[in-house]
Amino acid sequence: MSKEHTEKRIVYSPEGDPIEVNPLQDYFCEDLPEVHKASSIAILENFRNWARSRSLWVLGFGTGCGAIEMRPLMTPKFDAYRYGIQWRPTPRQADVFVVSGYLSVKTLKRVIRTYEQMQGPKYVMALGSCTINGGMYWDSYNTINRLDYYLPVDVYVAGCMPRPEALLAGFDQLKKIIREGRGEGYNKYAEEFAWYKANQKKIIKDWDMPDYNW
Amino acid sequence: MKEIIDRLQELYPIGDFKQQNKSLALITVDKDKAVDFITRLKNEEGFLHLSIITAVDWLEKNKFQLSYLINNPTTKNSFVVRVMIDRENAEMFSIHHLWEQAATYQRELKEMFGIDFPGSPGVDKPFILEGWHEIPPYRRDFDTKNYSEETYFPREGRTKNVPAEYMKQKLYPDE
Amino acid sequence: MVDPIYIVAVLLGISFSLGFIGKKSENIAGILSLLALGFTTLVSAQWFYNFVTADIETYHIFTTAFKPPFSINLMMGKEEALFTMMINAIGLFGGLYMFDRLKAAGKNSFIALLMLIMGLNVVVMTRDLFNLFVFLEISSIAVAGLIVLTQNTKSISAGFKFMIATGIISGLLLLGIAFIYNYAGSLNIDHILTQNLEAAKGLSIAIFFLMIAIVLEMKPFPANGWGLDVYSSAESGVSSLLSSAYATATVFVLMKLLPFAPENLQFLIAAIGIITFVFSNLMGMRQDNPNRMLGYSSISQIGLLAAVIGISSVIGEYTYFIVISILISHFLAKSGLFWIAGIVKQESIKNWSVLRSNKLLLVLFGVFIFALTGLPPFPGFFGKWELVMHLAETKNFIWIFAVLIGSFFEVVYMFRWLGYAVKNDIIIETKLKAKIHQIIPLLLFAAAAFGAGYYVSSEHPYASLINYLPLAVALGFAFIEFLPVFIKNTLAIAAMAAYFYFNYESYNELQVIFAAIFIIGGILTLIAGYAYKGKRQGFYPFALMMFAGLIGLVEATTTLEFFFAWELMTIGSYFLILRGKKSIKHALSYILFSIGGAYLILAGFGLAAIGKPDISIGILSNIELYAPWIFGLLAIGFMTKTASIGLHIWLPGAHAEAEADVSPMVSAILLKAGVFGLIMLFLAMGEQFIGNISFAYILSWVGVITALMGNMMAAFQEDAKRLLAYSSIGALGYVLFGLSLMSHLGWLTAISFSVTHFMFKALLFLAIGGVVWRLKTKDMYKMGGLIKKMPFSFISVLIGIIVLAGVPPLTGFAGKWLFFQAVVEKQWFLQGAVLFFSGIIAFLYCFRLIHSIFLGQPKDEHRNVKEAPFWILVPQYAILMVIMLFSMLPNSLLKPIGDMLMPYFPDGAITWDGQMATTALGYWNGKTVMFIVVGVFAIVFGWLVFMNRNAKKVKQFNIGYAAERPFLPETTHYAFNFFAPYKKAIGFLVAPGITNFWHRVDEGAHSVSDKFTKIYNGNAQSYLIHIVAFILVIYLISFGGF
Amino acid sequence: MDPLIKQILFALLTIFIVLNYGLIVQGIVRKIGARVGRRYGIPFYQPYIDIIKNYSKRTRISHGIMYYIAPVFRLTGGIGLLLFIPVIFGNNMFQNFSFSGDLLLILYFQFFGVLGMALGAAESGHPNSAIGVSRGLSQVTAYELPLTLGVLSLAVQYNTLNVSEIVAAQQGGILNWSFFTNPLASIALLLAFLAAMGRSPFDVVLAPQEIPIGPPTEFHSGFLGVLQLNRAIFPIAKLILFMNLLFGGATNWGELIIKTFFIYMWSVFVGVAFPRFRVDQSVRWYLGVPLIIGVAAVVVSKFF
Repeated sequence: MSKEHTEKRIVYSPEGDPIEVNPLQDYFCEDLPEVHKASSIAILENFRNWARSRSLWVLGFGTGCGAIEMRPLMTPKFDAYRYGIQWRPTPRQADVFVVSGYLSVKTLKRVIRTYEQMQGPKYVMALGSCTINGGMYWDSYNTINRLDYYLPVDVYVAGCMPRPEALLAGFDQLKKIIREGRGEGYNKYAEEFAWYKANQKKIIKDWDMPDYNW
Repeated sequence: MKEIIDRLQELYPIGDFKQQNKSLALITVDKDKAVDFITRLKNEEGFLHLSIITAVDWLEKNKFQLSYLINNPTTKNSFVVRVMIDRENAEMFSIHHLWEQAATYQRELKEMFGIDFPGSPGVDKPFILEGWHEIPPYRRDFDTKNYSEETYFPREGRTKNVPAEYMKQKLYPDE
Repeated sequence: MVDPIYIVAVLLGISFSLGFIGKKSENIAGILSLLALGFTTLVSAQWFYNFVTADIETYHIFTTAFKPPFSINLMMGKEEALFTMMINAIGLFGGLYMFDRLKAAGKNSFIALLMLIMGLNVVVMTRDLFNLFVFLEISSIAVAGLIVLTQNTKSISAGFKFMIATGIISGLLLLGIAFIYNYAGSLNIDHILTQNLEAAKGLSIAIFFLMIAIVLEMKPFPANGWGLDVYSSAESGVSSLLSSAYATATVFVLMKLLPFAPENLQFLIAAIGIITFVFSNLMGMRQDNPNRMLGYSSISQIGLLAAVIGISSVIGEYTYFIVISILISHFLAKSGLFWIAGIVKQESIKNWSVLRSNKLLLVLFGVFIFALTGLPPFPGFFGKWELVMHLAETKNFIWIFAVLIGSFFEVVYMFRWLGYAVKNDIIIETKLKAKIHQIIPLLLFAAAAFGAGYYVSSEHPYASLINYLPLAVALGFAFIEFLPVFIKNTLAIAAMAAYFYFNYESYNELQVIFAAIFIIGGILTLIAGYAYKGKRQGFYPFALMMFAGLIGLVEATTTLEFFFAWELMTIGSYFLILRGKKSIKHALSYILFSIGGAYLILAGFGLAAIGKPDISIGILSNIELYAPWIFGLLAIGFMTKTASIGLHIWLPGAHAEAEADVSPMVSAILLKAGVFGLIMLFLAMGEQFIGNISFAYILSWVGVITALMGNMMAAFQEDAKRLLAYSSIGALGYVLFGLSLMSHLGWLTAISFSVTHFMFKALLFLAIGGVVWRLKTKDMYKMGGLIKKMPFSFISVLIGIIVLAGVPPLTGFAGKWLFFQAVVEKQWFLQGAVLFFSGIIAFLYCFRLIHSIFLGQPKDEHRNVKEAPFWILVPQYAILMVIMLFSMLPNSLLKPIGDMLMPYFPDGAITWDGQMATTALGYWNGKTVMFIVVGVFAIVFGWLVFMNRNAKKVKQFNIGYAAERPFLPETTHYAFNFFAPYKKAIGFLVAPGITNFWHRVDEGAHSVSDKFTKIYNGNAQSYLIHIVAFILVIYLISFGGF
Repeated sequence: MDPLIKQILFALLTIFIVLNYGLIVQGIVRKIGARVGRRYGIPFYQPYIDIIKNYSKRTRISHGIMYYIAPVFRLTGGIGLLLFIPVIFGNNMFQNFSFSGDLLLILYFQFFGVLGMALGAAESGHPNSAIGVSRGLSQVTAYELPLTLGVLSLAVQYNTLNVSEIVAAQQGGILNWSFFTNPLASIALLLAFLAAMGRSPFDVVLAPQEIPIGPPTEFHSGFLGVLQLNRAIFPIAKLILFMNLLFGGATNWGELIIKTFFIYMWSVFVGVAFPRFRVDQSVRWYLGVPLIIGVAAVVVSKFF
């Protein structure tokens, strides 16, 4: 979008005093993410992980061509609901971010923002070769090659494109990971935040958002 | 098609006429006369529709070729009007006053090839790319593979195979 | 005592001696003349004083040795003393006012002034017809001389027209006198009256000529174009002489000669007078030039007096009282206004904003306008009251209508003028400077207006009961305007608190409830006044005047006291409303609706008093005649104040534009005056029927539609205070409905809701007022996210809207619960359902109010705003505590009201068991509801805090925004046209039909007025034709030609 | 035992039963929907897992104090509503706290949670929340009119506003139910009930695809968990109210579950069959046929 909205500007209070507005600082929380330890009570954490694995709310955000493969999951033929998988329209309420296919730099920016707005524990599932190594867009000037340099990926589903069965298998894998307590991708993101941010900032040249989008 | 060109030959220096097929012809016009010519095609010959404006990078000739594909919806004939412009400080007259949508194509050309269209609305605004600071990516002197490797962390160990042979080997290793 | 002949002698002597004074010594001439006039004023004043105090005998002066009818004689009675005093006073002070103007014109102008006054003195005192004619001639020539003081074409042509017209009049007069002499053989009035006039054939023609001449002198409509030209082109001082002195004398002549006229001619004169009154005022509405407007007003007032004198045989002994009180008001006010117009010198009333540069003149201007329009405490008020009472007593209803409609027209243009002066935007740089000799007469006349008001009321049998103490306190504040706000506010609060403390024991329960709303509510809103800095001039006198009126309403024992208080409250609140921004239009519509309503009330009281020995409020409860009419008139009158649908258009603007602490005063408190009136009316008169339909049934629908429309319009407002104003309309619809139920529960609902409405509306208006104070805008969509900046105001608004919406557990639910029980009991289901529906619509605007202002996205401009001023918060939190108390213990509010209603509605009361209320239909326990809700809330809250203890605080744009980010708070705050889909569905219901209706009425009145004004084309010939045609028509009417 | 403490314990028991019933019935309804669509569908206990999952979330953010306590308002509204309704007829203990107010308290207390929630949603600063609230409130005004008329008609019929007495009057056979004795009022009430349940065709308030689920769009983790609890309790409370008004109440829990389940099915079936209304459409619809039926109900019960 146009740049003037992110630059500093002066507004005037009702009394006519000037107020300087610095959009990035003033509108957005600037804090960085923290690591959240799992509960030390094993049985409690196991129970929670069971619930997490049985209730995967997926964010309805199709980034690339793979989005078309996600829709059949909800049809009678595949019926992902029976595994506790359902779509949510807002990142605040979603647990799983399915990155469905190639990511241009422009889309990556939105993906990062949305991922950061989700509440932890949160999981990333990457679809197709494009997210693994760039796929057929490996030498494009505008498409990323490896998603795991920008976001902590929990599960990759290979293929170009993977079919819904593969996706279901991916979800199954994700469940296993969560159940075993290894679904801590978001903590990894917080731990290695500087590295992720550096990678992100390397390709997103006009960085016009706070470092972490709460 | 030929008749039109014959008629207009006297008024405009038209070179390289080539009838591609029954309803499509390619012609080349000088940069200075191009807008005039297109205007005439639109106003008097019934070529009311602008299908696309695109560009070709003739790196070796140090030229850009702009192609205007215009169409006459009654006769269903189309012309590709080709204009060669210099590659250095590439600049072309805008035709957004003939077709409003031309401005969008021109904006794209500016971003992707660096061809300027002074006066075209919003031509300097970014079109698809956000924060692009390199040379325009569709120019042939921009090495996209190199750029990608330098920028996007290529995955080590990625190999290339010919798909047919690879699959044959994979599925029928004995043969 | 000085012989009155010296009045004539001194004036004549001085004016002759002025001829001997050297040409250069105008100063001496002027001072001599003023001294002479001062002397004559003193003489007549002394006579008047003695007549009043000592009740001495009428004094006769015989000019020769012969007794009348063989000589000319003068008479000095009480009336003569009063009239000559007025004439001499206007001569003295008018001369003083015009002193430098007259001096510049030369000493002859002083002679003209003295001759005029002398002539008028004799006209008043003489008992001889021919003498009357001679001195009338002398006066009119002197007037003509004064008119041409201003040497320009307009005034010279006006003087010429005046001479022509008075020439014709003199001719007629002389003709009449000659005929009378022929038939009666005498010129002495008393002597002629002793003869049997009927017997003398042909005498009727003579008397017709005599009377028509006098009537023409009074400039009857439409034969008065010449008079208007004189008023609009002559010097203001001269106009004042003409209007006050000359017209006063003419009125006296009419009174003197009236016994000549047979009954039918008297009525004809009265009819001419009333037509003149109505039409002159109608045309006055169209005027832009102040002098011409005052001319119309003068003519109309004299017309009214002619009408009163004409029907004196009907009115009886009170004619004198009415004439004098109206005349004195007119006399003082009109001279004052003419003089001020002379100082201001603006051709258009729109430019009178220049008056603001001189505060003293502005105050005087206001006093004179009020005196002129017959508002209390000026004498005209009592005159109008008595007039209407007597017209009603004799069942002259058309006359009442004419008097009131004419007065209303006058109010329209006078208050428009006042509004322009106080508030118009046109800024003229010049600073008005009045010379001291111009100010003194003005001050004295203004003081005299008050004095006369007091005198007249002391003469009146019931007016003397009026409690002037609150009004006096309010006016007293006018003298301490130089003090800072803090002191004045403290004094005002102390005064009101003391008044309540010393008086509340004498009230009955109903009075206590309303006195509490009025006084304690008033004190609460006054506390917010501490937030103001500086002097806040012009606030306290009017605020206290309003409260004085409200107290008067509660205390009133007679209809006159009630009406007096009603008008007083209207005046005070008018000025409070006028103080707001962009208020000029709204204040005008407020005063028009209020005065229109007041006139209906007056008419209602008039009808009620028919055949009753006194005018105590109690007469309303045993009315035999016209009961539905009285009920209707009074109910509509009160409903203008409660802003019922159709009569509501004044309210939104008036309340929305007012200041932060005035809005709650007028919205939460003042509206209850109408409720009090309705309660009084219902209690006294019970149910009334038109045919088979009960008035209460009609009013219930009026209330329902008011509630629905008020709430619905509130939902579509963008302006926060306008929203609350419309909400008040809706709430008052509830009250009206409750009252119309005519049952215990209905009244309990209405009265308790009145109290609750006072609390939450004061709370909301104060809180929003505080927000507007800081943000300097009233548009809600320009606000947003203020909860973090103004948490205290937020809590106020939150509690306020919960009470407003009637959601349990707060006290607002009591109203809804009671109301539902009452509806089911009465079985008015359709009304009940619509009212419930409108209650739900209240949710819409409640949410909008709190969301658009306090929630959502904060705006950049408001980052540094502070919490509302401390003193605006104080009353809010006082109210909040009371709300919480009533919510916890509902019977502390409802039980006393229920007990109070027991004598009136013994059936269907609520049974109380602790806090448990039970009716025939249902039950409700406010206390347990409160405990359960608070308990559950606390537990759930504890659970949530336990779960979410480490929630991260984020900033305003940290929202999931479809992977994008918001850019500006303005485009992210969803507040403008908030209920767009709702408007699409049922917005057609709130099309501004009623506003358009009133606009059309306004336009219609003005265009009619325009049509009539066209007959005055400024041409002397056509004026002549008017006069001749007028005489002809009157002749034909009186002699049966038609 | 102190009667008050006993009463509180029974109230907790009621809440517990209703909460579980609400969650299970939610799961079953979704399962039925799936089976109608020839899917296998979720396990019936899925709502439990979702709630536990939401409480297991480790991070949460807050937009401000009103945002923070909005779910509290909402759940208090739901629980309070339940506690003010006499649940089981003839059982003193399961009358809960219905002694503190009659039908009117119940009708008005519905809005307690709604308004609190609306305030919290508004404080999140999300325009979609505000749009959702605007739609929700508009729709509420529309369906309240037939609802009120229906209630008034019943109040006339039974000459009381006491819910227990209304239930008592319906005892003694199916034909004594208001549904049969006052069919017009019942139709008006059941039509209003559709929007009160917020299912299709009156679910434009949430509209997931358009204004991502409207008012609660910013709520998550524990906040959402509390809202989900309310979503289990609040509809059941409303169902119990309608059961009491129209279908003779219940004398034991089994009867209650059967009756409320079938009433719930009414809104489910309508929801499956009809697509979504826009707000102005639903407002106009409610001011049409249901309003006329409501007026007719009142007129009939007043004059016959």
